[in-house]
Amino acid sequence: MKEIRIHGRGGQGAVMAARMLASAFVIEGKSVASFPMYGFERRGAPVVAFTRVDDKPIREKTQIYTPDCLIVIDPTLLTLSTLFTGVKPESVFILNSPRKLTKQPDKNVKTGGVVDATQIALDEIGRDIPNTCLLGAFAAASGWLKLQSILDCLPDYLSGEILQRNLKSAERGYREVEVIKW
Amino acid sequence: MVIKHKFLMKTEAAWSNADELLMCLDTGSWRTERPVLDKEKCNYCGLCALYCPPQCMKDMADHYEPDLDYCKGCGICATECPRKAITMVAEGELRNG
Amino acid sequence: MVEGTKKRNRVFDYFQSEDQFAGGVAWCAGCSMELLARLVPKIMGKDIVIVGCPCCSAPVLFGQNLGAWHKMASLGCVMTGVPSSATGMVRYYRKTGQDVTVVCFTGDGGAADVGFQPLSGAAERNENVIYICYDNEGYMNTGVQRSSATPLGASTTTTPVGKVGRGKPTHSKYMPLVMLMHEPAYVATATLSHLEDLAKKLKKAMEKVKEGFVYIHVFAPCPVGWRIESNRVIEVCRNAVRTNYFPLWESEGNRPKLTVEVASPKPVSEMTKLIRKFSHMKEDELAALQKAVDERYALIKRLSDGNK
Amino acid sequence: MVSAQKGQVRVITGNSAAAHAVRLCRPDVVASYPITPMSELVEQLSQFHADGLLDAEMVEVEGENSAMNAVVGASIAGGRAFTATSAAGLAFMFDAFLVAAGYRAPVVMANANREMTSIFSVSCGQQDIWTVRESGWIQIAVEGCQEIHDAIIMAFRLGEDYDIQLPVMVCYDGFYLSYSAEAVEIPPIEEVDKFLAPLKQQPERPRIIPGQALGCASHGILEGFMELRYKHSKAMTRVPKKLDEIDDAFGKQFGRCYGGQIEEYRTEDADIVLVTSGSVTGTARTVVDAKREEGIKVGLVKMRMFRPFPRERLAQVLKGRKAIGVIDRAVCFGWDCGPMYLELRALTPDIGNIPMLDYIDGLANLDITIPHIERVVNETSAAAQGKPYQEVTWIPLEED
Repeated sequence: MKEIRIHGRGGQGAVMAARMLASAFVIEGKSVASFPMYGFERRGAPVVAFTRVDDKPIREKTQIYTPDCLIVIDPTLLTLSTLFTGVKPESVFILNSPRKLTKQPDKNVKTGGVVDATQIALDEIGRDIPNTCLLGAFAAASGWLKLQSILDCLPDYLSGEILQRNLKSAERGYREVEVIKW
Repeated sequence: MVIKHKFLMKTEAAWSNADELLMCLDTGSWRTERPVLDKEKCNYCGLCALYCPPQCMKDMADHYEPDLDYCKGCGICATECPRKAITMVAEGELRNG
Repeated sequence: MVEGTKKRNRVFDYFQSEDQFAGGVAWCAGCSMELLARLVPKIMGKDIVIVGCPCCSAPVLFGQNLGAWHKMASLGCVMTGVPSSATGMVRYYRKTGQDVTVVCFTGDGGAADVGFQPLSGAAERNENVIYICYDNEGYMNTGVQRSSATPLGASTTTTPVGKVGRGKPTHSKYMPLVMLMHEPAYVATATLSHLEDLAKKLKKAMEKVKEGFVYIHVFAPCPVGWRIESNRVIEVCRNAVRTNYFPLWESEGNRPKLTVEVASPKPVSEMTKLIRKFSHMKEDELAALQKAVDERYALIKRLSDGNK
Repeated sequence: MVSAQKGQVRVITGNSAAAHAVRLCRPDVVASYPITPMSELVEQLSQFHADGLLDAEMVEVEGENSAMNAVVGASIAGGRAFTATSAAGLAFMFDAFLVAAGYRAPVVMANANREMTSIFSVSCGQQDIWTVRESGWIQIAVEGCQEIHDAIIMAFRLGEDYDIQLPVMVCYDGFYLSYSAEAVEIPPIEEVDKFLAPLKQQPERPRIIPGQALGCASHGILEGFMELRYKHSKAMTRVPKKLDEIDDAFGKQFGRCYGGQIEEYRTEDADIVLVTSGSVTGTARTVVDAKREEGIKVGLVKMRMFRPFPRERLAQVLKGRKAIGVIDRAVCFGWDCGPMYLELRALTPDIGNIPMLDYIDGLANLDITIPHIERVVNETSAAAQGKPYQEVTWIPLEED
């Protein structure tokens, strides 16, 4: 089982990203479960969302304490003291940031993927909704999922012009992510 | 042991059914006074019947008479009759007479 | 009696059904609500569905075990449930293509107090429901406690008169105008002295309910709770109109208009003198009530003027 | 994705799974007032309606009390009706909620289980559903999103059954399930029509027909009142078997079964048994598997039906065990324990005086973690070996 923890702020689509990720894995025949930790449902407040994926049915209904992957939608959350709590050895770290990662953020992080998802989202979607771009980056950096599966799941969530823009954003995330191995 | 229950209702829940049982109270016995009509004064306008709360004035084609099975003796018919054709008479007096 | 002068009252022409109630039912002698309850199906027809709740009418509207006191299709609800249950019913009838008139029938407590929220909700949603509130200005069924419809100064068991207490310290919540501002299809006030006015409004309700919510507020004095001689209940209704204590009006499409205009209104004491719940009131207290009555009437008059 | 016979698999939340199930059951009237964590269910149904996918009368009520009254009215008029709520909403509809049961109105209600706001908290807990357990409703608690969906479809078939005629509450843990997204298979509506079709072969239940002298809500007088209570109580006794049958029929048609009243997991040779309900069950399954690896013969019973209480099947599965560990997500004030524990204690004449340990955990969204459940297993296992034990433990308050 792989456990993915997504950190974002209300309004950035963290919860939606966790669900999209689950949908993408379902396309690849996996079992999934995804759920958010809501505080107050307010724009700007920190939000954590979880996605579990496995070949076998998933039964746990707890929060994720020992993630295999962190996805950080908002770079300001890097200051969060608990951000890396529980991350497993060999874990994957996906970060939305305009700046490169100069050092290993945590000793257990072995793969980093950094992409300026906000800029790409602004370019492609016209609004700061970086979640789909980060999913593309996730596919590229983790290698756990095909880009196509992400593209295929998006029509379940979006339609029309917005869908087309998000497809582009996800593709660019996949292509433009800088993958670092430690 | 088999217990047989006697049920009042055929339904599972509390449904009343007027076709099976329309209940009626002997409200005539509540009365202490009874309306008595002076037919001579009555012009069959029907206001007594219209205002009668239990709607128990019987239409006698040219006048109205209270149905004493139900009349509660409120006296509205007597008060509302524009021709003062109805008077309320104590039941005791009637029984004595 | 001379044959030529015999002419039945026109109100009889509005009747379309027989009395749907048993002859003897458990309502007090002289009860104006009993008169209203029996007139409603007579005028609106026996095929209406009646929805009620615990109130003076409940011991008769609700049956006992298998037995019923009337022949109408009916549903009894909790006090908060009348317009909302009626909503569920009419929605189902609408969905299944049945043309059914659902009539809510409650007291002022069910309409103005504990049941106000669902009433307001149903009116705002403009449900195809007729709501008839018989206003006996308090909780008569449970022993004459005050409601929000109890008038200024009235003595009730929860606004008693004592060394300090002088009856209800505030005037009644005026539901007809409250409901008017929900902009329903039809709003009307009525009372049991003006039967043709009442009958017309009930008939109009049957038509207007096809467009949406209908609210009819009927002034219905309680001989027991108000301490009125049982034979003078209709007289109290009449005097309520003639003193402008209870103006008769109706409104379609947000255009209220008086249906009975009183040429020279009498002082409110002409009504209160018949009702012993007001008997403790001194001159200044009656003047305060008179002022409240005058102000309310003035408002209704202003709203009505120009809508004739 | 569509699998040929079965249906569409979509990753959706518990709320959405519930909404899909409601849509498939073709209700006549839906009346519901939004409340966290259930609101998404109402929104989804409204969207289905707006999209022309749900041909129901939608009543946008001004409160839960009206929601319940509206569905009762619709049901008594003869329709199929649905509502949903949670915690404070359930409290606000309480008078009408009782009426639904007493009128034997077979409405279906989804409840997103939430802490009662006797202490302000917008979070998962089961205090709401346990508080109302003497209301005369059928209460079914579920573990996952697919089960929410399936249980709602089964609830209509159960409640509307002529032998039952009772309202059914499908209880799913708020937040944990309401917001959880899982892969849910949504069958074609024709399949659900087929599943519900047996109801059409049954006699019609009484309903209000204009012009007919039938009145719903007659006063129950003396023996008449007792008769109605008796009939209601007896109808409840017919539910367990009926639920098992319906679960079985559902399994045959859709390939998914949930055990009916209770589900047993690895209980065959178990010395100790955990009893859980709702979302924690899944986590507990993983602990059972792990503890089995360690050699502890532990099994699990998932309580699916709170009311009526699945006495016979529980007695069968619990009898002869060496100890029982119960995880409660609510509090029974006055007994100073959890309600599920209290009710299981009432089985003592049937199963003997087996050591029973109650663990209160997971109130107000606190996570019932794997270590917590491991502790339950370890202590219950020790009790089975005759070691002294504490009767009631409030796990999060007793951690190191």
